[in-house]
Amino acid sequence: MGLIKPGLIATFLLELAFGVAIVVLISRARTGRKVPAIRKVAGLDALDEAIGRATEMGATVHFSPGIGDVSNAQTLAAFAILTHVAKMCAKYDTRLIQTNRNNVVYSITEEVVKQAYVDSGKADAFNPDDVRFISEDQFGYASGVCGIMNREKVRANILIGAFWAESLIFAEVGAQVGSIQIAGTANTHQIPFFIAACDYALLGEEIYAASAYLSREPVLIGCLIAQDWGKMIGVILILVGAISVTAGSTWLNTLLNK
Amino acid sequence: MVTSNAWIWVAAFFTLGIYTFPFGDNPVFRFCESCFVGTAAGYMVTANWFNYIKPSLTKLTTGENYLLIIPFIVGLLIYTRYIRSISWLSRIAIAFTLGYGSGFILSVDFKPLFVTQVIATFKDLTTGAITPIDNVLLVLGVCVSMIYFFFTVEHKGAVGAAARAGRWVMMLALGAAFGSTVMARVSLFMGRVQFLLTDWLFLIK
Amino acid sequence: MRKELPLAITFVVGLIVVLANFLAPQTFVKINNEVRTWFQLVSSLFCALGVANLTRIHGKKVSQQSEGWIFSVIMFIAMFGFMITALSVGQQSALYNNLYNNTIVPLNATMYSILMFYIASAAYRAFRVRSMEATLLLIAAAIVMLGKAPIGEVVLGKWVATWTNWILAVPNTAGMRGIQLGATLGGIAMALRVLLGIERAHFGGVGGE
Amino acid sequence: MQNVDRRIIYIILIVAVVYALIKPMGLPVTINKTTEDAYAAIDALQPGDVLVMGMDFSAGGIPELEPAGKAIFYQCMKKDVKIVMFGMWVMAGDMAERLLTEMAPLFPDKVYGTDYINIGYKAGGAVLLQKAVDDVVEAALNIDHRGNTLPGNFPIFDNFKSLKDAAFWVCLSTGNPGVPDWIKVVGDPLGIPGTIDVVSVSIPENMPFVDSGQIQGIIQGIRGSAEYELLVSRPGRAVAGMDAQSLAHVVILVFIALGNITYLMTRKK
Repeated sequence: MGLIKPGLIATFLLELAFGVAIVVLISRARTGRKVPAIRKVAGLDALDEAIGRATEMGATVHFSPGIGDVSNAQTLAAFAILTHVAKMCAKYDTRLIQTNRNNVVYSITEEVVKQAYVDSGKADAFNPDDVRFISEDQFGYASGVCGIMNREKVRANILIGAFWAESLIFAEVGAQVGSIQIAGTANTHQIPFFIAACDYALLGEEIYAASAYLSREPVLIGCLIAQDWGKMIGVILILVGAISVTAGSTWLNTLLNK
Repeated sequence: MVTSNAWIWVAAFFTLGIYTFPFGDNPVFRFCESCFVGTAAGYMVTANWFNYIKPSLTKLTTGENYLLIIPFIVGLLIYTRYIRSISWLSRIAIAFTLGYGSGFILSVDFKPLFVTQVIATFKDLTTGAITPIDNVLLVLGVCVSMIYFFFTVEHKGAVGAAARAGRWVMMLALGAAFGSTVMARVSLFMGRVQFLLTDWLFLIK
Repeated sequence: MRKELPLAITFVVGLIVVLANFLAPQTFVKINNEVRTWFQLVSSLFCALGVANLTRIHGKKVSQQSEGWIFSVIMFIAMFGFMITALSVGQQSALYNNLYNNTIVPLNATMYSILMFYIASAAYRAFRVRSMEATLLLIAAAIVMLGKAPIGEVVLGKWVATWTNWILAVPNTAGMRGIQLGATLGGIAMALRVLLGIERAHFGGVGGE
Repeated sequence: MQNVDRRIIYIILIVAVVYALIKPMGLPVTINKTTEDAYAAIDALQPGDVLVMGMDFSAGGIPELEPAGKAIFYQCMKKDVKIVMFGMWVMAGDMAERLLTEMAPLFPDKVYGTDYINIGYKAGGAVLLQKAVDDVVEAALNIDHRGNTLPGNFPIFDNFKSLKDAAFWVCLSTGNPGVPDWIKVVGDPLGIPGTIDVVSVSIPENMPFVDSGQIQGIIQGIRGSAEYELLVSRPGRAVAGMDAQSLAHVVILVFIALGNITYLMTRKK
């Protein structure tokens, strides 16, 4: 194995196996062959409930995909959920304000929302001014969103994507204006604030599961299954390794560090 | 005694202006918000210009590195998005950064964030850092937290019990994160109060 | 062409990076070094997108005199004022430093610090002994808060610090590591999808084909 | 008491913090092992060694991170350890300059470019680090934050060509890019020891790296900064703030307790 840098051989092989699993599972899901079902994530029904309530009150729905860029997996998961939310809003004629921090993300969400309205047969109802770029600065974005939540009668607040410190600013201001809030992020340090301040919180990877569940997209489903396998292998490695170390052998440590 | 430095007054005004918001939206906050969004966008341009674009431009024009013409063209393609007929060209700029970004993640993330973390969990189950059962708890804690995130296995029976335990472990972790963040947030506020009391009002040294 | 070219660029650039990092022979390292410089330059050239988008959005507001247009005017003054001043006087001048330290610094730091209020009201509202889960969240948070602030040890004794360290070292490390291991796999999966062109959402339109 | 107006909580908090800052009580601050570990690791450096300081934070991180940054600068200058500062965050250069403005005058015999230097912000995130692993001056695009040409006549670059020549690294971080990038690109592959100074919110997520030995201790937010100030025997703004911290924590805990007592009482009824 002189081809691979020493110290990275085990890493390379494991990663390669994971990659192959992803590709195989995605193509299986695409060709419609049987794949395991994905369990429903709690909080997804709440999405419909929140939009429904905003509709009854004649109020606005706000959606933020977080502040990550397009190379962040969470941002892409947010696009799939945004599609669902935008379709619901189009169906019920509920106003949707979608805010952005990243310029490239902004150009994509604009297309995502527009397409959702077109797909729902409500192309005329799409208002380009309601998909908004606020500021590239993290707290500049936060201050802008706070203003919108106060001024635009937001009663359903959906925050899904990669969030940092602004998470609690959005969630608390949302709670103060009386919104139903559904939030989710895989950024571990921000999850506690969503749990504390929102009505429903998706934990970590649950946002990927939610996007796969809602979109039924073979790419997302295949990936999720491969990730499950990866986690199972992780659990097995940890148990075997811990038992070996307890028995006084570090063979697995050595092997994985090769 | 207050400062006679006009700049400090500006900073104090912005500080107090933003602090009006938790007590209710108002025009003063809105003024500060607009200034914030504006200056931040301006800063983004000037900081990149001085620290990166200008020095690279010098390298290109002095002939030190002619190849830099390629990234200059690719980078500027992003602005074609404002011209409908050729807006697809902006995808090239995005494609380039995404290609680099994803290649980078594939190269450097897996070892330290997965493999090393797995190896670090190979603990001697008979001891612990603070109590003798800590290592057992740590190993089981990591496993049950991961089991909670199995999405293609139904949470029933043993898996269900493990997943529930996983949620409890995570709640402890998230509670700890919340508790330790309180200090961070108070620090931020203190930083501003220290500024107001020290630099503006001269109340403390 | 419009679809294939970007996908091909993503693939080739990503592959160079991967090969340079994993292969023992140094063939790709040199190419990678050049590509790396390009990446930095390309991403810093994106910096004016914010100005462009804000000009488009707020320009429309001002020209239509829609609600709050006067604040858009203020935004323009701040944006171009900062840019023109900074570009003409340079980063080392006293004027630039004053402008930076007394506008952006206080605005950024103060908006950030509003979180103290929100973390207090969120804790007050949410931390109730409603269920097993909520109680665990509350207990861990309360102990860590007491352990972090010096007064906890003064009033309650050394055990608070010991238990804070225990919570951080054992259940916290376990829970965070569990979440992180899964999230890393998610990130890797995503990167691979982008590299292979299976994921195209970033070009607009969700999902694959 | 179940639903106190949030503004009452806000006002009580403001009063508590302002009061404690004006009239500190001087509660003792004990020193955590993780801070001691970080201090000891830096204290073990030899005169002439280079410590690289990643200024990966923005203005919001100043109260928590800057005091420890200053204390480390002080410790290094006393020990004749050289410091190279740069960062992946846009504000990095300005943050370093703030620190130097206050600390440099304390060491009139130490010279910019010989004993310390501020390379400033360069774009690219973790990629910048990777470039600096190969060649620091090239990664800096031959220019420092003050506009000087590099390497110029700065002796600090005589024995410091790349991050491989660093003896130690410290990442002062408020978020991303930050700690994981230093570990991924510098700490793990090059085997150079390092430590981190992070805002309190990032402590829990970084504990696994302390456990795995990938970093030497950790300076935990403002509390860690206060402890570090005490370790270098130079109490400053972080130590001064610890009383205000204590009071604010008590206020929040009291409100949580009140909320729960009334909750339990109404549930009984």
